[in-house]
Amino acid sequence: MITLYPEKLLSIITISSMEDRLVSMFKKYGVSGFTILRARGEGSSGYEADISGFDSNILVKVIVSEERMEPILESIERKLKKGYHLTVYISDVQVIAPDKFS
Amino acid sequence: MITLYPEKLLSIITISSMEDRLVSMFKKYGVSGFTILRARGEGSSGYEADISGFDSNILVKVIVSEERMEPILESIERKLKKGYHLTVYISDVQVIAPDKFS
Amino acid sequence: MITLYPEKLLSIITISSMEDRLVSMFKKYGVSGFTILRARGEGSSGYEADISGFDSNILVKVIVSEERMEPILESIERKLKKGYHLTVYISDVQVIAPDKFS
Amino acid sequence: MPSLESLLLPAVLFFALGFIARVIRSDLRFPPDLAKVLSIYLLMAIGLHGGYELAKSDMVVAFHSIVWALVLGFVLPIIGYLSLVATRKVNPMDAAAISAHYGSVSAGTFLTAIAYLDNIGVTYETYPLIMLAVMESPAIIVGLLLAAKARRSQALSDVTPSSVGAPADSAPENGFGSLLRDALTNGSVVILIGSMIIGAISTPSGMSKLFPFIDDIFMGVLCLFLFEMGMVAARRIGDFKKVGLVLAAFGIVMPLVGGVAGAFIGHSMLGFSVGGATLVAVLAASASYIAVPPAMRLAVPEANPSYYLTLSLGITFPFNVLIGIPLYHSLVKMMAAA
Amino acid sequence: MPSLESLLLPAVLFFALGFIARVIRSDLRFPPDLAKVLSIYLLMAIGLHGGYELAKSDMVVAFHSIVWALVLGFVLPIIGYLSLVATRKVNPMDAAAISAHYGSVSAGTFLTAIAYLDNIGVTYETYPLIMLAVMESPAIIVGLLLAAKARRSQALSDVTPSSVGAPADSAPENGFGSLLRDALTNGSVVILIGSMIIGAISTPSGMSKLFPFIDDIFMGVLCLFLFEMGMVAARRIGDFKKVGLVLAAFGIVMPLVGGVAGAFIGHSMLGFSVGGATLVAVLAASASYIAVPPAMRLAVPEANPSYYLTLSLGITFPFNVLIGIPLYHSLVKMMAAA
Amino acid sequence: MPSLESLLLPAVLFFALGFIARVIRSDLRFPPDLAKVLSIYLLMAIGLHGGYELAKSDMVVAFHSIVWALVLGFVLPIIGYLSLVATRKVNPMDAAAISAHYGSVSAGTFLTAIAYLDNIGVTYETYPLIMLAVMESPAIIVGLLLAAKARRSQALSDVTPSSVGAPADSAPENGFGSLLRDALTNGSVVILIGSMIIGAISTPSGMSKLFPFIDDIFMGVLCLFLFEMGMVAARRIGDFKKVGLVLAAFGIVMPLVGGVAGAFIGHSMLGFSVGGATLVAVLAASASYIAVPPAMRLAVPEANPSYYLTLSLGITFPFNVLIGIPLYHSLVKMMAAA
Ligand SMILES: Nc1ncnc2c1ncn2[C@@H]1O[C@H](COP(=O)(O)O)[C@@H](O)[C@H]1O
Ligand SMILES: Nc1ncnc2c1ncn2[C@@H]1O[C@H](COP(=O)(O)O)[C@@H](O)[C@H]1O
Ligand SMILES: Nc1ncnc2c1ncn2[C@@H]1O[C@H](COP(=O)(O)O)[C@@H](O)[C@H]1O
Ligand code: NA
Ligand code: NA
Ligand code: NA
Repeated sequence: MITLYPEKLLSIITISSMEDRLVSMFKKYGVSGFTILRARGEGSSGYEADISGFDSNILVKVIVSEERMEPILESIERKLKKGYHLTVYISDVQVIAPDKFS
Repeated sequence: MITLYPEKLLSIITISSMEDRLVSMFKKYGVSGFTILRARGEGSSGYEADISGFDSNILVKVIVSEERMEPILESIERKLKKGYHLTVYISDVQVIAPDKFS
Repeated sequence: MITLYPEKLLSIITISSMEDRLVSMFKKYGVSGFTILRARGEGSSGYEADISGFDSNILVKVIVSEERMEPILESIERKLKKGYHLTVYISDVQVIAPDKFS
Repeated sequence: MPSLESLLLPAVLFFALGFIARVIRSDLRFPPDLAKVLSIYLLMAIGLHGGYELAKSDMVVAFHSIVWALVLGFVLPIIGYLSLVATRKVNPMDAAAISAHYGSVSAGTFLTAIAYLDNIGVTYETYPLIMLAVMESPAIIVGLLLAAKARRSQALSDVTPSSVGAPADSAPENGFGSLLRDALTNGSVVILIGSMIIGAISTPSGMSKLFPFIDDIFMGVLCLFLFEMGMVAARRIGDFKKVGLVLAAFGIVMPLVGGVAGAFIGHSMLGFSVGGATLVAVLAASASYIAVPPAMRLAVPEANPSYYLTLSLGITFPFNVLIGIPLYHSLVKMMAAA
Repeated sequence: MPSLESLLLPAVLFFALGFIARVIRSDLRFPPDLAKVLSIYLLMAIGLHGGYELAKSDMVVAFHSIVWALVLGFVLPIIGYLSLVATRKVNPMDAAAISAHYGSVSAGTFLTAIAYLDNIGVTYETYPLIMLAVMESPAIIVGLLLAAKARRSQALSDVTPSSVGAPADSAPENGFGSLLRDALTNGSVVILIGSMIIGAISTPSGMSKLFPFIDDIFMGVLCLFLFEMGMVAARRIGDFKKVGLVLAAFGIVMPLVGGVAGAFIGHSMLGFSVGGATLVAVLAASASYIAVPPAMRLAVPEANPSYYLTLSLGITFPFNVLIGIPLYHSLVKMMAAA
Repeated sequence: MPSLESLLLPAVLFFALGFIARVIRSDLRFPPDLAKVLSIYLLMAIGLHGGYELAKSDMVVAFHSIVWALVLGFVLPIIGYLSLVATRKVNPMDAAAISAHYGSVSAGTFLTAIAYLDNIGVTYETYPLIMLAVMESPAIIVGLLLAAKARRSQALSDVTPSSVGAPADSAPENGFGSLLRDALTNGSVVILIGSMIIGAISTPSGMSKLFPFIDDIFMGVLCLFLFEMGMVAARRIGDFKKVGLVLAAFGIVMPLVGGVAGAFIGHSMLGFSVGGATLVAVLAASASYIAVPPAMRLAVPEANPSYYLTLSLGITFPFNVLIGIPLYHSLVKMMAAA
């Protein structure tokens, strides 16, 4: 049987212009990789992103070990305090190759 | 340490023409927001959506508190009974800002 | 109250040219369906896929019962051994219509 | 022989190329949005052109064209529905959804017919263009009504203890009114009718700046569009087996029925030239694949999309492009000679 | 009357069609990337054209145009900010973000004005094109400075025990320098200025091969772009209520102020022809919706995007396209006659 | 001097603009699908054009061109592989994957060369176009064979207790046959050869309707394509350090080797004019970045994509566009003068 190892999956929904900042932040805290999907949506700021193509949301996914998560979340919280709109959630996942994400 | 709060993440995969109906349903049941991604796929109805650009799937994600989930699921079940194709799954997530989703 | 049933959600991130192979593999192991999203990202192989449109990542999602998961994971592990780049994670989800996925 | 000439049209050859690309399992794939952009362009271009010409033409004939377009749009799906139910191969819901496609029209087929006529130097009236716009929606409405009827009779025969839902509860979400509105405001109709009006009321100097865009590159865009459609058709025809022989035959017989009806109306009722009547025949023979499928998904969710998509994209569209157009043209020529 | 003529321009009619499509709740939707591709094309085409013409023109006048463009770009947002703060309907952060949009420009409005002038046969200088390029960025910088000032005064009045964060900590991420660089290297500016340089230095034989692409299909692409913009505007105007009457009025008064200022500068300061001065008025009157919104999202995250997007896309853009352009043209004609 | 003239070609200037946009870290980004759509258009346009011309030309010369194209496609990757292995800087898998790119061709480079020749008024034969189509695939096959060989020898030297997998098990998924089919049916080849056939067999009246599409807007589309390629190249060249100096040098020396070989074959073996022989040199010198990378990903997953993408897109493509094309042209002129 294939052994599975627990990791955390961090998901962030925000506007696409935040991408460069998130990526530098990830690199600073040494994540092993990230994946970005285009999205659109509606939220507390009441506007509907995307559709017109001028500005769209992105959904960023990062698999990261629990230890490395903390500084990333702190950095996210600092951004939230400054007024940036980031919808963030974390889920438990299991992976095959744990060394890939550390 | 950053405190995390449990929420539910509802994911729905369906054809893009269902979007308007889902969005009105969400608004009726008072969700705080939603995110939509374009997708394609294959399922029980055997056809492969998208690719031609004429009709594609969407993946809708809604973070919602457990209390608000029930009426949404009931509405989804009613739609399923009427023959609409909706692939639905729910997962547990943890969020930083729980008031955002209630 | 709506009854929910546990299933597994398998997510695979890889380059789009792997799509045909993954789909045949899924069909071989009898999954009931799958969903594909376009993505881009950065990982261990250090390159940034997509953006230029020549080659992009995909995120493949398959809801599958725990029993059927094992042979799929083994097939994935064989692919990893051959050098293919697949970022794989599994999460627990709950579904309304369990017979849909078996 | 016209058929061969039709096959050597670049647009038709690109359709074949797309088809072959899938058959040899090439990895060629167009970006998902390209087909949509090409459709928008094509509808806009023919709308503008048609509106510009129509503004100069006879309103009585235009009115007659609209009436006959409505007749075709309402009658063809009923013929289709009755035939399909008679075959007993599909349930009434599927029959309603499928026949709605055949009462509506395919702009791609229409444009291929125009390219065909242009190529062999046959002229045509612009009235069929209004008919194209008019015929998009009525069949959707007929489809909804047929499905509602089928749903009611099904609900009556379904009164088993376990089915708690009242008939009303099993109807699709929004009422008939909202679905009707959807039919009349669907994107293709808006672009086509909107562009026709713009073409009709714009100042000539304004229009003259648009002609290079809507004329010069038109044929190239049509080729690209048919290239993609060839790939779509080849993918869809793979579901042929699921559809079954009887249904597949319907995908060829129904356009023939429509083609004959359209040729008759175009030639005898509307008194069009050979070119114009051929276009009416093509409209009646063609099956929708842009406007109707999503409408049926929402309004008749019980129907199986594989059926109508395979028939319309995998069988009827290729049949019309490769065989139907020259056939209807010959038919009208025979009528005109008689 | 010029206004009616303006309304019968295909480009303007397509804007109206897009607007109506949303109002009747059509399911018509353009692929998300199409608007971006159309923008890229339009900026490239006017850049190339303008650069080609500018290479032949007077460098002294060009320099004066740049100076006046900078003046407009720096002064207009300050006027906007002070007026908005005076209304007391928005907080200073929102005021800073909104007024940055009005100091910058909208290429779509500018191109509609060109189509309008071409259609009625009015000629114009090419200098306003440099002004278009120059005016994209300065207002972003002014917006940043105003927001920084507002943030500082807010931080001072916020010194409650619970607010641990020092003022510096509450500033947006990267420093002013990096945001300044963002303003000067934003995509629209790069395409526009880059294409102007290419148009100016390319060999004439190289350019001649490009003209069909940048000239012939230009009007059609502009129509498609305004079609989409009509849909965007209709969606945005729905947020009208959230914005409130006073803010909405700002979306009409501010372009009038800009239009008068621009007309004066174009006519009296730069001595342009009626056509050229009209274009300067349009530049000053228009509000950005491509370059500035993402810049404000990053630099002034505290501001509410609903406000500036609704004003710029939902109110000012339609106002300028439908009413403003002929109005500014009449104004300049009156000035010229005086 | 030809080199400067080449640099003032709009297409080349747009390449530079894209490159600069990334260097100054502009937020300019093209929608991901645009490059794909532009490629489809470019391949279709040159295919149609070439096919139309080829139908009128000498089949013996065409046959010779094909033979020499095959020779280049098979021999160049072997030269590349041996040189790379000799440097001892990459493992054999990487060497196989990289050299496959150099045996194949880049349509973008070819089209830039055509724009260059057109601009300076040099004529050329259409045979190089068939060579472009023919040369897409053979190098992929050679790459597969070299990788299979490398894999075998690696498996033999890997016989440690822990490696349970038999050699067969460590081969990429599908067999050689399926990969061969992939090579021959890849999208670029299908569009190019398909369009050539369509251009050759279409009726002249059908083709005449297509010319505005494939001719008039061609140069503009090429500019847009090179604009995007400039951005891609700038992003890729950032990985220069990972690649190392020796590999980077290979990205310049290998096209020079190919260019000389191609110039010789075009001029001396095939007897083409200066223009035609320059095009053959460009084909031999160019490295694929569309067809080969995904093929190598699937067939040689052990190879590092950073290497071949950086070399082909970040080094060889810019080198050829900016320096190589005028260089090969001068070389052929010298050969012709000799
Ligand atoms: N409850 C939610 N569930 C899913 N996505 C959300 C939710 N709330 C916000 N979002 C996403 O986050 C984006 C920004 O939301 P907000 O920060 O609330 O303005 C929206 O455009 C949505 O895409
Ligand atoms: N087991 C599954 N895993 C992931 N996605 C699925 C699955 N089954 C269905 N889907 C998605 O749901 C869509 C509709 O499926 P269905 O309702 O089975 O026709 C498909 O096109 C897929 O995108
Ligand atoms: N830690 C991670 N979190 C999220 N996505 C990842 C991660 N690592 C890799 N990926 C994705 O998987 C792709 C291939 O990564 P790799 O296999 O590491 O080359 C990348 O382009 C990313 O899209
Ligand atoms: Na029909
Ligand atoms: Na302005
Ligand atoms: Na080569």
